[in-house]
Amino acid sequence: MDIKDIKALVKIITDSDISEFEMENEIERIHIRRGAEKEYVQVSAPTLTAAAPLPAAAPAAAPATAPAEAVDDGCETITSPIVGTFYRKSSPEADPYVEVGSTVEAGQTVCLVEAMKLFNEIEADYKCKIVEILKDDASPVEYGEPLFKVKRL
Amino acid sequence: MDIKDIKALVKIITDSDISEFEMENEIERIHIRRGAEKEYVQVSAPTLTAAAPLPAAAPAAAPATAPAEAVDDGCETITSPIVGTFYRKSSPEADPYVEVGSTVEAGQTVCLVEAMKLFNEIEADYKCKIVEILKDDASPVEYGEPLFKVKRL
Amino acid sequence: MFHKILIANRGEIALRIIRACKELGIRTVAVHSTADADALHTKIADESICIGKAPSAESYLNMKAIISAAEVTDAQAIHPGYGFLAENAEFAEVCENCGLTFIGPSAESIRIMGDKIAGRQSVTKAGVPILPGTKDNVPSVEEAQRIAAEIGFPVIIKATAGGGGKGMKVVHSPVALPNLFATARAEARASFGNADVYIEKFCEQPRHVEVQILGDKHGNVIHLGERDCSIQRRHQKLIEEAPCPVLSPALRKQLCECAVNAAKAIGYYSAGTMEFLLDKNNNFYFMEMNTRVQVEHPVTEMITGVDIIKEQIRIAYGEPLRYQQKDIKIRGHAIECRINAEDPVKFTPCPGKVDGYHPPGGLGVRIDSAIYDQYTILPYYDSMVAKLIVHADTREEAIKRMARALDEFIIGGVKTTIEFHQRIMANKDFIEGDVDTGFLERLKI
Amino acid sequence: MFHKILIANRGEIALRIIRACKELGIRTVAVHSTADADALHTKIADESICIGKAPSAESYLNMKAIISAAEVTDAQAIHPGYGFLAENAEFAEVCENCGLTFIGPSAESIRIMGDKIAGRQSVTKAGVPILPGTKDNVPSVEEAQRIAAEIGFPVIIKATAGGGGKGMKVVHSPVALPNLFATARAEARASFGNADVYIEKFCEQPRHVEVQILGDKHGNVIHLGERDCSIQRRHQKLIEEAPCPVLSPALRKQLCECAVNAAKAIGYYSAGTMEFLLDKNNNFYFMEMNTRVQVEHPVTEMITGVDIIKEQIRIAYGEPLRYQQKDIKIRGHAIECRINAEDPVKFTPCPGKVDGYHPPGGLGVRIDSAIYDQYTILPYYDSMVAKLIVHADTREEAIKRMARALDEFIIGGVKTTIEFHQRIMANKDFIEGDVDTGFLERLKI
Repeated sequence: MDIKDIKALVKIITDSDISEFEMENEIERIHIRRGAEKEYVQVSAPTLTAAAPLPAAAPAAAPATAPAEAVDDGCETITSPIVGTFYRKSSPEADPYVEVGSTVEAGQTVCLVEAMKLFNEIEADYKCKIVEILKDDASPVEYGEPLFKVKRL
Repeated sequence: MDIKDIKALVKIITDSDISEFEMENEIERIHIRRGAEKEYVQVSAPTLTAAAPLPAAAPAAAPATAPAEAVDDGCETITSPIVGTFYRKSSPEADPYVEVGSTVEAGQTVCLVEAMKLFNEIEADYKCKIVEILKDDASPVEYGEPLFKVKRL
Repeated sequence: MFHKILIANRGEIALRIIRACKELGIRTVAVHSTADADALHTKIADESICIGKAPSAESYLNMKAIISAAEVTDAQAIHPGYGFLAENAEFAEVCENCGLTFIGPSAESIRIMGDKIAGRQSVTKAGVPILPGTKDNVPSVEEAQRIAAEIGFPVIIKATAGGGGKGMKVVHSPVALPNLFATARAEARASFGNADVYIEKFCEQPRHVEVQILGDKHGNVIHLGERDCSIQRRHQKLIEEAPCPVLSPALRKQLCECAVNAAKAIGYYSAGTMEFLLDKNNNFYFMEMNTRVQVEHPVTEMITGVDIIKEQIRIAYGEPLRYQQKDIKIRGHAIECRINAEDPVKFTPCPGKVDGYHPPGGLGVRIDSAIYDQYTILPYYDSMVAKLIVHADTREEAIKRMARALDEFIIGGVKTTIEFHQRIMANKDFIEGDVDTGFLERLKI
Repeated sequence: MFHKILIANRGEIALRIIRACKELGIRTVAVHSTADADALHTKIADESICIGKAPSAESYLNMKAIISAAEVTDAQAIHPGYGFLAENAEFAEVCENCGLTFIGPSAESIRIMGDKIAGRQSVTKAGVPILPGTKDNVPSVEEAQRIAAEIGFPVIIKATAGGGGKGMKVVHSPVALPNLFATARAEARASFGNADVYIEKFCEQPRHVEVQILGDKHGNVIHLGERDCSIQRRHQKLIEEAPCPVLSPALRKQLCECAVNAAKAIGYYSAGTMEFLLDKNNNFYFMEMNTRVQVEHPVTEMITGVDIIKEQIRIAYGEPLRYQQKDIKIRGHAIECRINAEDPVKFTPCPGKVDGYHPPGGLGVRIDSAIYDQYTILPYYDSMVAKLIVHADTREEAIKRMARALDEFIIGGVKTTIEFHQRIMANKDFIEGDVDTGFLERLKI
């Protein structure tokens, strides 16, 4: 690899967010590690959590990641489309809409979220099985907050 | 890889944010690592020059690197041990102590630095040849500021 | 006192309100959009709750989500800050209907002052001078010509539902009137869904002078002196100062008393601002009343020592004002520079990631900002990233203090208007206080 | 006015002085050690010059290098800040001999007040109460026993050349005296090269109250009220406030007038501080005078609006005071927390690289600090990295403001005393103002 190639390579790497690069073939071996940039990012990260290690901070961050609904174990989540109070039953006497293990059809109501005295029925977008119920009955939920962990059927 | 390539390579790396570079092939192996100190300076540099792009900032920084007197081209420097005014002659009429090309013995006076009306003779620590005179006659110098570029003999 | 307040805003004003609450021992709830999960107001509040997507309409303007957030967090009151829902009478009403205290004036006051015509009528009754012109909608060009001839050119056409320059047209001659009248109505319809316009005398090279009002729910109203906000670009204030450098004590007294009377006339409570035009001959004319706390409130806080946000909260809780007019003493001079993430010459917004942040410090320097190093300034919201406020014994010293503070201020990674403010602080006319609302246009910056 | 001033100091006070100079339109020269090439004072000054190696003795205490730096940069005056050469009479003399104005009092004033005995004698002449005891060196144990018996135990033995607690011993009984007397003399010799000690009445659980003085070269002297600095650890002040929460107006008047008289008696000019002990029965006793600007001067600036550094410069230039006593009005309450790079419990210094820096902001918050993100706090110098000062209408509000500002303050990468200050702001006795110089020892922190 001549100097021109190296220059090009360095540019490619520094323009990217790559922190380390290694390449080897029968004739040569190259190893590049970056410091500053990476280090700098780390600098700011602690700053913020340091700013306020609030219980709120965690849930607050959730919606940001919510769009990517897929969870590693192949499960997905049903999230709340509004801020409000999560209810598992249509009335105190009624049975819960779903239990862990229930299979629900697309469009079937899985819970209510009450906002300003209005009870909004939350429906499943697709046929799935309820793997986990993530919120307690009658607990507050924020926009985009995961309510159920489900497996698509 | 000849010296020109290496110089170019060094420039490429120092212009980037790369902290470590390694290259190896059947005929040669190159390993470049950049010091934390340097990196730190770079991290802060933008911030600070942004703060005040002072003419002073540059010379001010000099002493920090001065301890490492060796300059890439094999030359060394004679630095000022005190703050004061640099004089090349013992008196306005006299000839300069040294000129470019002069060979000086260890202990020979190469200039004066005046501080509080006292003229301090600055001597060479070793036999050397004056390669370059870095300050004008009667100009102010700060502690550790390079005065002459010399080649050890 | 309230035990918990929800702040229905973001950025520096949300932080400003949270700080006041912390100092009053009141718990705080921040609401935020998905894009603001890392915003400082979200981090610093005792609780924070996500209310919707990045676009304001789906979050900070989403009344239902905000009220619901207040209910699930058990907040007792909502502070709207400025902008967003701050001057929305319906929101104030909804809050009260839901048993939440709206920290601001009554929905009624907001409604009256939100309507230019009703506003002018009410202050006129209180004997406050307004620019000669119609108070009512001008339906036709013929009518417009008649009125213009009567009050004399130049005149200005304004949207009755308007604000912020939209639907405003200056007319210098009868010939130009028909076209501009039509344009104004079109702009008014486009911007406010209401084509109604009115016509008034156009006052040339006026200063923008406004009076800060504080009123409680027991009929007490005082003023905290005036602010001069003549440094504007396209009707957007960029630099504000207090007191106004050209007011005589007599004129100041007259102006401020006018403002207090107008506020009393409509039974106004909470913080509010009466905006006036001051012409070269020291005539002042009422423009409009802002029924909220303003961006530039800090300059008044610096010279009076009154914490306007805390007073808003106490007033909303029903406490009587803690100050009488005689308690208000003006001390020194204060200036505020609004630092925007914009090109310092073209003023085009420049969102992006802050890379290196170091605010100035020392005597008489105040920073109200919600950004931090590595924070990403979002394109969805206002481009103001910091307010730099200085206070000093004299205006001259305040300008020098502002200049040195601007020199120290580092906001890396994005373009900001710091450089613009540095130019103004070095401008001879500004230094001499010889400015008006046309200052920047003439300066060609 | 001076056209150029050299600042013979580093850290936040160098920055403080540079800021004042910039606002006065005076060019600045920063001097720095090789280790401080990246320090903020070096970067922000108009010029900077390296004067020697990292150890203070080779740089910031190197008179020759500093004078020489002033000469090569053509500076007209030198501001020594605090510490280093600030109270070195010889340095003040050398400056004047070299035609450089020393921005501080006369060498003579420094000399008199630098000598405990001469200082006590001079203020006693001015009718200022001092603690009963000797004014002169006590040569023998016998003599010490006689004096102790006469003024009554407990007594305190102090080095005549001393300060900062070194060579100080409290003696509660005749039995303990001989050993402690010997120890005190040994410590005095070790610390100051002078074994002389004197004995005075030991005042139990006193408050540390000090009066800020301003005098000009025309014989005018005024006071800027007092400060309470009772929160100390091993005689090092950690928190200061103004005004003192327990002084009655009458006592305040008496104390401050005493200080003014003492300053007048020695023809004192520039800023200075008279330190007193205030006992439980409201008796006050002169301790010593600091002939320099003090770390805690900002709290006085916040409540009086007087820029003490600018006044020092004007006074040094020969201008008469711009204030008469009647112009000085105390407004609200101010508190300063000294934030040190130390373990918040053990107070062991913790130098290192700052990794993440975000200072608090908003109404009534002032930061004087010379650190920045990624700056390396050096082991060679003082561990104080920031002064956080708040101002509010009342002491109660000021404490709440300080608490919320401390909560916002982020200094990453090193241990700081922020956490310590948070504990104090939440301490019941501190909140009630019930403290004395023994407060921290009793708190076991």
